[in-house]
Amino acid sequence: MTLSHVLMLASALFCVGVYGLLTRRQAIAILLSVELMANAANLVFIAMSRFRGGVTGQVFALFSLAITVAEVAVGLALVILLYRSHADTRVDLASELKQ
Amino acid sequence: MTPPVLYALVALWTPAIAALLLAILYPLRKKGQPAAVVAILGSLVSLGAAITLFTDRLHDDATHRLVVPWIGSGASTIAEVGVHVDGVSASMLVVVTLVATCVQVFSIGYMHDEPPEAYGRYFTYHALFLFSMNLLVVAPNILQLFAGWELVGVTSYLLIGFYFKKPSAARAAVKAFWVTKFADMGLLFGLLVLFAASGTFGWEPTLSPPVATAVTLLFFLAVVGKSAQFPLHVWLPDAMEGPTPVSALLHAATMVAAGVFLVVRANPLFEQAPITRSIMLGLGAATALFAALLALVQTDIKKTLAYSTCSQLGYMVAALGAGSMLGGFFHLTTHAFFKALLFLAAGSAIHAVHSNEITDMGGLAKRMPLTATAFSVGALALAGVPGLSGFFSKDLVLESVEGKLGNVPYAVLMLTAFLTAFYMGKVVFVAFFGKPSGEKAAHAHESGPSMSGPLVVLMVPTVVAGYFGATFAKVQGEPYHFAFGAGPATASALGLAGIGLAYAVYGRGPRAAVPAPIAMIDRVAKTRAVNRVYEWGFRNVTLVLADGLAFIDRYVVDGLINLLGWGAIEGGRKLRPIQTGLAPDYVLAVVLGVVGLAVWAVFGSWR
Amino acid sequence: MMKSIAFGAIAAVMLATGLMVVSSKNLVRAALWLGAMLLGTAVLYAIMDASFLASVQVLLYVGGVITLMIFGVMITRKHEGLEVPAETMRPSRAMAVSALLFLALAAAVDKTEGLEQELLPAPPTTADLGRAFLVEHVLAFEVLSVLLLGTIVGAIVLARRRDLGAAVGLFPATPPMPTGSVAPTDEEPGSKVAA
Amino acid sequence: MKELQVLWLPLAVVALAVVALLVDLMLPPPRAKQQPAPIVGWLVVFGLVSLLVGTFVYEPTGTAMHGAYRQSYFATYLQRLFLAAGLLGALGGLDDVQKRTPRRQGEFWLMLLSSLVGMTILPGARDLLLIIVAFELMGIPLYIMAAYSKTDAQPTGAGREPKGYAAEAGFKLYLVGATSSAITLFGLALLTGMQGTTKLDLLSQAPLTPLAALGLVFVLGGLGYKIGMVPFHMWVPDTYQGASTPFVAFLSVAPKAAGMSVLASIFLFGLGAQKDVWLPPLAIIAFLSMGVGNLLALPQTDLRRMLGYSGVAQMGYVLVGLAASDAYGLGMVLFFLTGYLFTNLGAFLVLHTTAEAGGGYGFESMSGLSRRSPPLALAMLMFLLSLAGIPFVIGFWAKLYVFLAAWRAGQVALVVSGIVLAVIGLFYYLRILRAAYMTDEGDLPTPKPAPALQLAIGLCFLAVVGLGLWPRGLVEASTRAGAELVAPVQAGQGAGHLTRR
Amino acid sequence: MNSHLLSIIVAAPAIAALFVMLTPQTAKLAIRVWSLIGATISFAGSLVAIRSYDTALGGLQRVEDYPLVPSMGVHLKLAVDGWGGPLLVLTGVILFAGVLASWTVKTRDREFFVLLLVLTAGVFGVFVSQDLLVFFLFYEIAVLPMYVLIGIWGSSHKVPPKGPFKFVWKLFDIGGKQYAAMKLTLMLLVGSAAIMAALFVMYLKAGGTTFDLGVLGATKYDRQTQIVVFPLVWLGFGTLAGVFPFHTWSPDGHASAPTAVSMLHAGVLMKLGAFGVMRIGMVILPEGARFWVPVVGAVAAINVLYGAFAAMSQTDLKYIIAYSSVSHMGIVMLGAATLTPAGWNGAVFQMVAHGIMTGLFFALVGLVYERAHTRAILKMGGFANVMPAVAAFFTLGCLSSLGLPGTAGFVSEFMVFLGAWKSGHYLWAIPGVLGAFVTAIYVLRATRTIFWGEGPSHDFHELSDPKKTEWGALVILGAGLVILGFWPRLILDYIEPGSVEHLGKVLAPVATLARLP
Repeated sequence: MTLSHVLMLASALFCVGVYGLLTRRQAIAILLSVELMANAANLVFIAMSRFRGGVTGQVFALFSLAITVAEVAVGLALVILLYRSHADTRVDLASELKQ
Repeated sequence: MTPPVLYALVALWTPAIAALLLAILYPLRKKGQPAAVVAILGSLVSLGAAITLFTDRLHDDATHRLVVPWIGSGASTIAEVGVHVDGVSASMLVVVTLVATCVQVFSIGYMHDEPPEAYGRYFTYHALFLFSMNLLVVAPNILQLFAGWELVGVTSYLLIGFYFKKPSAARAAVKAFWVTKFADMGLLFGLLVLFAASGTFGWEPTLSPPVATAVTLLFFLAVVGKSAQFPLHVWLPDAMEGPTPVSALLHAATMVAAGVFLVVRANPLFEQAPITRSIMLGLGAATALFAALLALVQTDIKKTLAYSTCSQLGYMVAALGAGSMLGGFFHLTTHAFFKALLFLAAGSAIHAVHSNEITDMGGLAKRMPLTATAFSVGALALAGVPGLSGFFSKDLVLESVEGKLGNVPYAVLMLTAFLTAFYMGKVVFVAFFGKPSGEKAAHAHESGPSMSGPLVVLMVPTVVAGYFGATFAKVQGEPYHFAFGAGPATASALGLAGIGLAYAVYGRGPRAAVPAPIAMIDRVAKTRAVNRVYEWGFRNVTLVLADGLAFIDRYVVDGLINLLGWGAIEGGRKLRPIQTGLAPDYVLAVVLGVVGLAVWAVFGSWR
Repeated sequence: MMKSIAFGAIAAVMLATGLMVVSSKNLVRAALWLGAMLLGTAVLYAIMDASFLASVQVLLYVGGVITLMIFGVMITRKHEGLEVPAETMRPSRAMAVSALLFLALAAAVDKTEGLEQELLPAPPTTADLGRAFLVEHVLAFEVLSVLLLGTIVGAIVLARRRDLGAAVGLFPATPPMPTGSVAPTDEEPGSKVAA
Repeated sequence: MKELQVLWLPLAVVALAVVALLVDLMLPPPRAKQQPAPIVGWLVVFGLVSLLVGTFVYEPTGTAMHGAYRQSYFATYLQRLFLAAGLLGALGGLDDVQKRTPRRQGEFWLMLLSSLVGMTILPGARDLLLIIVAFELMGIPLYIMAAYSKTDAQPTGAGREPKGYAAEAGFKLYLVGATSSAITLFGLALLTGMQGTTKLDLLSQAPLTPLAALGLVFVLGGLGYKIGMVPFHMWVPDTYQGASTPFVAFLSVAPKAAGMSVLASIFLFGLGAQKDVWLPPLAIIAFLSMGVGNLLALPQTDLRRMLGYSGVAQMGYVLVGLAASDAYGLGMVLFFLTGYLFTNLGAFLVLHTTAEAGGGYGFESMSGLSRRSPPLALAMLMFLLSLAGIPFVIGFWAKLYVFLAAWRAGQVALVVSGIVLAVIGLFYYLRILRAAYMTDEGDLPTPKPAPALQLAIGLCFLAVVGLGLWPRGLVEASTRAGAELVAPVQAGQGAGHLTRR
Repeated sequence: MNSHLLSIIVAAPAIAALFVMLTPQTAKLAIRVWSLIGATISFAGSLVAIRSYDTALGGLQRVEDYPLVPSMGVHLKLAVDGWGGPLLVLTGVILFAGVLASWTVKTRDREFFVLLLVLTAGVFGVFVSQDLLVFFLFYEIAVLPMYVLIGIWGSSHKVPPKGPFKFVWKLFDIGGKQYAAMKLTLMLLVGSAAIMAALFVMYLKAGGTTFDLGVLGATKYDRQTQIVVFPLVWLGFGTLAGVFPFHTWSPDGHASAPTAVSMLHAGVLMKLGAFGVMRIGMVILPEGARFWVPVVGAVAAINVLYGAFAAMSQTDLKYIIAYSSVSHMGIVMLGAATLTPAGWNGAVFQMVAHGIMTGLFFALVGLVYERAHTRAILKMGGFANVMPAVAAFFTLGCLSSLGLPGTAGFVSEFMVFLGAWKSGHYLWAIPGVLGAFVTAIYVLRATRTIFWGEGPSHDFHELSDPKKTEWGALVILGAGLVILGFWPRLILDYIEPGSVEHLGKVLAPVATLARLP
């Protein structure tokens, strides 16, 4: 269990999140993927703090947790708004504004 | 500021002031008659000054010169303007002012049925012309001469185009200007070469042979244009569209002679270029013959006189080409007088008969005795009948040409003398003797005093000028003696023979059958070959080139610029669809950006 | 040694659940898979002796976020039940991009030296964490509070219906909007949004 | 106590926000009929004015919170900028918010002010944690304000029930924002982890490992979306078209300035030594921004989208200035941002006025403006000149100085391409001008902006023209501010040689 | 020691514009009077400036220096030198004549005069500013009013789609006034973009401390930079001076512009470009100039002939004069390219002469267009019978443009050809002289088609000679042409020291100026 392993894991999770982000059609599924990516970031924070010392990593993790939660809250509010105006939370429906 | 310089300045500036007054004071010009008075006053004063200047020259042969820097000042003066008084300019000044005054007086009568504004405009142009000619004559260097040269060209354009309502007059005016302007390019280039080689525009410097030849050849190109020598003579016959006094003044006596004057003035340069001189000799002789042949077949009295001027100018150029400055210049002077006389006489005849065609005239001698005698005296002088001025000056020319270039020019000029006498005889007999051919000719009557006065005045020098050869030569400072040797004898014999033949052919009224050789020449002349060459050149080369370049500019060069604009907008339009409006695509863009950055950070060149 | 085996297991679990989150057909099930993955992360934190973080993770993420997500799914469905189609778009392109990203990350990891050392002896305790929170990063802490306040108020503003206040009796209801007509505060009546 | 003095401005803004919220709650609910006066709005405006005056009166300097925050002239300069933007945005939006939600406005002002709090902290922040939190504090309220005009529907064709574009605009902004914040967090994790510290001034001690470089680059990418750098700019046109225009006026100006200040503090101040890692990508991004921004603005027919793309292009010029990466360059970037602030804000507010007069957001809304209301047309003329960089308005000096600074620092190729691409920009600025001055088809009514809006446009106009005529004061202020953040390079040495540094 | 004359000259039009802006739209006469006052003050000021310029002393006189942005070394430094005087007077004359000629503007005349005055303030500023950035600033001011002036008060002209780029017609309505305005502005701004780049290099390579032209002129830039930067300056300013490939804006621009605007633009603004090339390009980058001069000369020679031939095949009166401006500007650039005192004096003199000439031409065209409502010369004919004064002045203008001695046109052309010949570039003088001849052809051809021939055809019924205010412009400009033609030293004495001083810098290392030419 070395730092490089954890980093590899975190990177993998991050890329899975990115994949999810690009393919999911449902707005909420996208939020999930973003959640996944943020979680990978937290993992790196903790790993760095644990393997390279210093408490700032964990502090950063907590803060990042808080920020991501706030984002999700706003995200859900927007999804509800989207639903209310487009009758469905499918992302590709909302594309009047273009070109 | 010696007195001669003062006289020269007066001679130069009085017509200028007259022209300026007439140009600015529109009410003065509008009323007509007062404008004529102002103009004539100007030329009279200038004539007086010229005469005093000439008489003063008789006993003082120092050159007087007043020069003021025109471009640049002090050490860095490039060009100067001013006045240069010496034998050549003094005598030319007299000739010009005298003929100009006579013509202007003659015009009072000739133009009196023009509307007042046109009448005023006519005399303004005349005053302007006299100023420009004087500017040319008293020029201290060739640059001012060039200035006068071009101004004279413009006044000729304005005067030829006086009847601008007539499309033919308009075309003739423009044609005259274009041909002379084309030729003037030679003078401009010559000036540039002269200045580059010698640093001044004067005619004194000695140049290396090749440069001298170049300068003189370029000057000669301008002379060919202005004095209507062979290739560029096409504009002179058309210039007859202008009023006859104009033809008399400009296209007979003074303006066309400017070319000859240039050669005389710049004689020191021409002396350094023998090659140019031989070319002049050849071309002068050729033009003389060619013009004389064409004059034979003309039925319009002014066209005949125009071609005869062309031919006489050929004589002068030949004389200068043969190296005798005096010959050319003396012939120029006498020619100015009798050709002006001929034109004015023709003018009064036309005025009476209202037509230029000699066939419409006939038998005018009885009704217009003074005009007839004036015309006859002029014709005899032109033909070189001994005793009149023509004889002496033409003889001088023949004498100088004798023995040069294997005597070919000499023979040609002899033949031309014969032809000249013949066609002048034809005109005299057809127009003034025999029966009046139309009712207008029948009751033509002598023109008023304002028109016959100048005729008399001009008759005097036509007859007398010959004898003043010696004084004329002394003013020039050249040796001159007259011997009635073999040359002059044959020339006058040929002259008389010409007149006799003319009497034989046309003596009793216009003969139906035109002699074979003249008919053949007539057919050749009708083809207007030379004119057609120029017209073809203009239409097919210049206009086609112009349209081509205009097309290129509007559709190719401009097109390229528009293409840039079009390209930018098209680029924008092509890029537009990538903004699909789908949120995932935006996120994809973000991710791609990040991936790009990541690849750069890991594998980038910074490591 | 024990920890590496545990780490291996947990890593496998997390990766599997992560992939399931991303590819499961049903939205609710995807949310639940995310919950499982977050639990796995919590365990990993515990392994790495970040006990406070593990508990917060469980409490906040699994408890709060996942429930919030499911609420979201429920609200934005027309009550067809739990079956929620969640197809995927253009998987191949996304696959390539994320693979490339992972490649870059992996290359960076193995290129950097100094990552092999073992666990440090003295992991930071929660007390250190607390002290860092309120000493070093106290300003960030305060700013975070403002952020959360803003988020709460903002989320409510966006999500509430106009007459929520009336329903709760806070203020009298505004007259109902005539159906089909444009909303009362009509800013851009004439504006046609050109494509 | 000393520390709180240094942080007086953010605290004051928070106080103002809370007061606004409370006052809004305390207000008696207005009778249904008459239009309630925007008391809260005016309160916020006067609050901001007093704070702006306060920054000029009271200029504390020093570090606080264990070096996490450093109040210097650089921070004060930018704080004044944000307050001005907030003030003008508030003035512009006052009437619009009033119309949109007559009874409950407190929330909007809270959002605006909380975003302002984030902005005021950013320039002084010297700790990466504080930076990311403040950045998010600035970002999240913007998502909400973007979607704020959710109720007004644009008629989108027959039959379909009115659809709020704001929702779509807000969501797109949110999505890109959320992804970027996740990326930034991941980047920060790697960066702080490998460098071992979150303090900016200590950041560049440890040599840069590939992983840290990756982290650094992720941070650059993550922060980029706020400025509208090219690969991250896709949300800009749609959000500018969907959200309510007064807010867009604020959105197009203040967050960009804040984003630039973050980039400056992280990359110029923090990682100045590691220039050859982040400078090439920054240069490429700058070039792309100018290119795509100008090219895509050409075919636009909706002026909001066009000004959006023009904003992307303008930020390209700023990035060129940033690429100069020296005190002089940063000074000129600040100068440009100030000029850009007043210009773009004013332009959007004029756009809002003409749209409110019923002309929509296309070129028709502008047609014959010079006849309908000459002062408005004159203001728009000045804003467009400033964007196009034509003399005697601040935009001319701004673009010139930024390019000059970049050229002085050796970025010759970038500047040349910038100049060429800027010329394309002239085309669409002049096209708007042509619509305003030359064409006059429609018989649109004369636009009558509300007093607050008129005041805002007037202030922007005065700033753009005033600073254009007498740029001296602003140039000196911005160079001083720039020098404070980045150690000033000796003038001679910097400009003397043109070798690449 | 700041004498405020120059700032008065520059500020007068701007302040007048301000007053015009304040007068109500209805007070038509007040608007015109204010503009006239502005024009007179600056015109009188320029006369005082040139009269009081002490040619013996030479160099910069009446220096005024106000710090604009001292930290960057930008000073609003105004001073008049040998060249500045005559060009100021030219601008004053053309502005004065322009205001008179646009007395009859009907629509939105307040904005028209405001823009006209702002445009001229910019031009005045350029001729006297001694600071590179301020020079560039004033240069750019002149660009925008042009756009609006042509866009609003211009006139459109149909151009049939032909040629290889036919598809472009779908996007732009080529020949329309807004197209012409847009093209003109964009091309000039592209030019100024090039100048901006050059400005940076000049500023930075001179130590990055000051924009003062004197200091920049004195610094020895290395040869390589000069060779790279000079074409930027040449093509940048050259676009405005109508240098060959980038001249295509001028025919459309001038043809579409209203009278006063095309008078000002062709008369003065194109000189700005040439002035810029000489004052900034050649003086500050002498080695670059010497390196590029053959190309500049060759292109100028092309300009002369190309413009003349293109003018010959135009059927629209304004296009003829626009192309003739391109041709005459070629002569200016030819003179500049010779790097000889004669050439430079000729170039600057030609600026003034051509300025007056084009001013006169466009004023006349304005009169003809106002009365005949058409510019197609083929429809016209016999106008001289009805408008003798216009015919007279038009002929005077034509004679000056073909270089008749006695008019200003000859002096400048002659000196330029002399300079070309002296500087060893014989090949340039030949197209120059040929160009003058071709000019004679198309100019007189136009006169003949328009003015000569039978009475005007029946569909022109309101043709008449100029009325009271219109005389002013014609008389001033016509007299100017003749006076300068007869006595060129009137302004040559001022241009001369200017050229010698500037040329000294350019040729310093190569040849000492023993004797002037």
